[in-house]
Amino acid sequence: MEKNNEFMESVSKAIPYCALRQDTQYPELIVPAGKLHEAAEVLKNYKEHPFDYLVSLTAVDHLEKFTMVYHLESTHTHTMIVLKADLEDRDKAKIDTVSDLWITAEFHEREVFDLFGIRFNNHPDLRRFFLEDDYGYPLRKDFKDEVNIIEYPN
Amino acid sequence: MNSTIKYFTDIFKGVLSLWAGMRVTGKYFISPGEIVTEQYPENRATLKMTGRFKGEVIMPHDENNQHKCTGCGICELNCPNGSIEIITKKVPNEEGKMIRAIDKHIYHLSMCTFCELCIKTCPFDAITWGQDFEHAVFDRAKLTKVLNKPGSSLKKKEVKS
Amino acid sequence: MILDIYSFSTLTSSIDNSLHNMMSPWMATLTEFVLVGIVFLLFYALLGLFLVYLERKVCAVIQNRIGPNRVGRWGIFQTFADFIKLLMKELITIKHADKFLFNLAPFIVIIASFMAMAALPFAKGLQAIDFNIGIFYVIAVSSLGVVGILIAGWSSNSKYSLIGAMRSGAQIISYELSVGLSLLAIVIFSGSMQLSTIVESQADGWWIFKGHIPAFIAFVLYLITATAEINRGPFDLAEAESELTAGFHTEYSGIKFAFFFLAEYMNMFIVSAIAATLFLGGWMPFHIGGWEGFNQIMDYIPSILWFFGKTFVVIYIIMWFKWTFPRLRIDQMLNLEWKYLLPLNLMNTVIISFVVLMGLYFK
Amino acid sequence: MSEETVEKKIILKEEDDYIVNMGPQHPSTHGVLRLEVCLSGETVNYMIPHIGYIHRGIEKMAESDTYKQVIHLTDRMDYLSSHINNEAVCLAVEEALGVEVPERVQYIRAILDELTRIASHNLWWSAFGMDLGALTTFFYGMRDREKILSIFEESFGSRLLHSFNTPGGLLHDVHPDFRKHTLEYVKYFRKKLPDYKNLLTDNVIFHNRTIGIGVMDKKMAINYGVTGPSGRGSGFSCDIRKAAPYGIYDKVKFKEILYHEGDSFARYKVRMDEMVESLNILEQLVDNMPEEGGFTAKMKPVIKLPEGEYYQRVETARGELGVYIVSKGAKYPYRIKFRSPNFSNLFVLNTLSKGGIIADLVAICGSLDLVIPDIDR
Repeated sequence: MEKNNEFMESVSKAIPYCALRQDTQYPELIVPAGKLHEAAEVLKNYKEHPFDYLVSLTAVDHLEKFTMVYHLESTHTHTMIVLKADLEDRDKAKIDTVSDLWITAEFHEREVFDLFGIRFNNHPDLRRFFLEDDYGYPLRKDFKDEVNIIEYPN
Repeated sequence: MNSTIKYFTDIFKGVLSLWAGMRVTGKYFISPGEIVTEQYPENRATLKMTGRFKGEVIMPHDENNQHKCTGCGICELNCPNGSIEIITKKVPNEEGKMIRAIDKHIYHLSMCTFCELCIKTCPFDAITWGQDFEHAVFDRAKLTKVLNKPGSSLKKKEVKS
Repeated sequence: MILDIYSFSTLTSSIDNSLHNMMSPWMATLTEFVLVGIVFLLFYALLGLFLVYLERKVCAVIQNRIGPNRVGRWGIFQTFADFIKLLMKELITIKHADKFLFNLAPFIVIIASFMAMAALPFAKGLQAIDFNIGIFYVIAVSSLGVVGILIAGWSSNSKYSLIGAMRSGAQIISYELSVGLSLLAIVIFSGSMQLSTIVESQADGWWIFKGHIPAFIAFVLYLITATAEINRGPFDLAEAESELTAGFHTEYSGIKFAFFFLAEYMNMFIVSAIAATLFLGGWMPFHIGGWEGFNQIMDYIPSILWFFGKTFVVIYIIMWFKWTFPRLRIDQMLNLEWKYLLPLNLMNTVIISFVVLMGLYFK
Repeated sequence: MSEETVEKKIILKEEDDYIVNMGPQHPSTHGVLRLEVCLSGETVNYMIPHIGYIHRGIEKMAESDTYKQVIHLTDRMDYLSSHINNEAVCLAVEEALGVEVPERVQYIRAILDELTRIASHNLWWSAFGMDLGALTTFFYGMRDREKILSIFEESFGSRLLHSFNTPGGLLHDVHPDFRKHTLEYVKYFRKKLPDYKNLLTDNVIFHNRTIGIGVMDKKMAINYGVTGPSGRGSGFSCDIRKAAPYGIYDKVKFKEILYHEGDSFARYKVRMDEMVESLNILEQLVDNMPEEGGFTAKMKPVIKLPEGEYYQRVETARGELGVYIVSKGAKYPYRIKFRSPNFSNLFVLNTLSKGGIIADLVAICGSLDLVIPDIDR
């Protein structure tokens, strides 16, 4: 754990604009949305153990903001870290894509776009996956399905 | 020359591997061993489900047409799909007080996912799994079942002595 | 000596004589045509249904199942029920399909297999036409079926069908060569292309025994190529249900589909019958030179039973292939033909010619 | 970057492309997956997967379910490894609450995991053989899988979707005959393995169909996030049981199967070897399974996770399943995300099948072992 802490300190030094949290399950790096791609690139090519495997990419709707959550793993040491970025503007939420770093992100981002409505700059193929173009974004907390609502009689 | 030898050894090895596969199927052709086909409608009489089989939710009644359900509604709360509905009524007990009792325990088999949460959480062990698995009906309404039998009543708790 | 009690020639010649006595010669010939046609049609339909049933039972036993067992005892009427179902099914017409060719294709396929049956010697004296170029005729006629398959794939205006038909075309045209060459082995051995002569030449031993190693190789090669020729077993690329759903007959329904289905099984019967006739002695009983008593006992088994017994052994082997092996890819299949089967066949033909010239086979 | 450039429609189709739609109902896509395949002749130019035909919105549904109720939804993602999916959620909740589950539960869970893995690989073996046209493999594989399902049925009452795990332990104790039947199965299945070998593994046609087909190198596997046996066939050491052991797995001796060829045959071999390895694990676990210890830890009737974020990774039969739970202290998860292995595994298909022919596409699709409900969730 000690070594890990040191390692995380050095990682956070390489990304000077990040906030590091160590008290969570996996160490978290919180970066501003505009710098996400930059930070991801640093992590991807990090000298000691590059975080070359994007485990999971998702978003969380915190009502006042979106949080993009990237779980990264280094395949050499199996170290996991979490990269986070907050998107304040809910209506025009936008963030840089990381699909040029990890190809798998392309499809995870499409899914996030489909379900949250977060747009990804420079994404090669940003279309909706499951739903029609004029459908809402169902995983947003304020989403209301007016057509297909089923309420059980209580 | 080497390639010629390889050509013929390839043929030979290929034929051998094919023959190995044919031996397996040939073996089963000559002695099929156990036949796995279930002759379903014919073996109804002998077909026995394991005791824990999740067929459908039932409410056991004893010989006096009594069950254990008090109508507390915990199963309804725990069901993730809303497949249980409890309708209660007020009935007078011995002292003449009106207390809550179950009127209908409605179970929508069509919505059930057999997750066992209702049975697991029932504090009175009033419901359990039935072993019947032939649920196909021609009318969807038949899948909505009333678990307590008409005229049934709550079983008295045995007084601990 | 083969017993004459099982010979059909007395029966057939008596029918021929009585017909000639009753009516003018050309009327008699016409009546014979019709009679033979009716007999073949009945035989064709019944045998096709039986083969479908047999296939289902064989694969069921191989796969630890029971197979059809509901309609009739052991499910023997299952295929009849299926056939009636197919007859009553709606014939779906495809939009933008070439109607004429679409309807024509099943008939071409079925006629091709029907014609090939004419030359088969079923038993002693039971053969519709005894050509002196019997083998040549059979090879020529049976390869007509591919025209029907190509037409079916093209006319049904479906992408899956087209790919399946094209595969089938490439496959059958290349495998024709090997089929011909492996049958040539027996032509060289027996010195005749007439099927009845070939059968007679095996009275004292079948060619697969008399011709020892080269004949056996030719037999194995024939089995492989014949399986490919009839779009079955590991070579069923034309239908390849995991790739092309059903290949060239994807769009067919009802009786038209039944025609394709029946033709496939009858083709299997025909190639097996040819294998039985050429390599396994046709209707000739199993004889071992010098064992007079044994040979006589064998003679008491009717020749038609010998023929069908041998044919069904070969049919079983072809079914065994199908239910064991994975399917080949189209390029691998053409590789197999052009790089392996054809050179081996050519080599084998040369060896056989040498063997026959030197008289190295059992006489 | 302007709005328009982001939202522009990408035109993937040319006018004269020969497009064949494989699916949504097609025998070799194993479910309602639609592959839009562009062909020239039989060669695949490109292939676009279309998913979402059975998207049920499990993540949205789970937001209004308690943690115990979420379990039965996870069954329906990767229905072939439903027990392992259950376990992922249970482990996440247990870790969040700091609950120590009894050792016996951990043993039983691991045994059931391995049985599930064998059953799943068995079904894959059958279906893969059928994809390649060897129809008999389907029945042999199913025959052996039924035996496992009977063990499941005896203990859980259901054969496919068990919902047997619950946060804190198991719903019931296992059946008294569980240990005996498991050992019987191990013995039975070891006897059947030579059949598998002769029928498919050693077959020359099968070799031709799979060796060198759909080659995926290690870098590509990592980049695409291809995990599970498919990733390990490319030498990507991604077995969560080794990398981040959960449950009892750090006390079990087993090998992580790695092949470096990266073709369909390597993926096949990984799964075949994993079945043997699972049998070894089963033998270790069943013999040492404690008889005492109960089947569940003490849990409150209403589970409320402390506020925070929890991520749990488990190794399902198809790869890494991640469960990401965001809790705000309520009895419902605020957000739950399933990182399903098949979702990542699917999208490598386009790259792998490019330049091959239709038959190769089927072989590659089969060797990736996709389960469509897991992709759609």
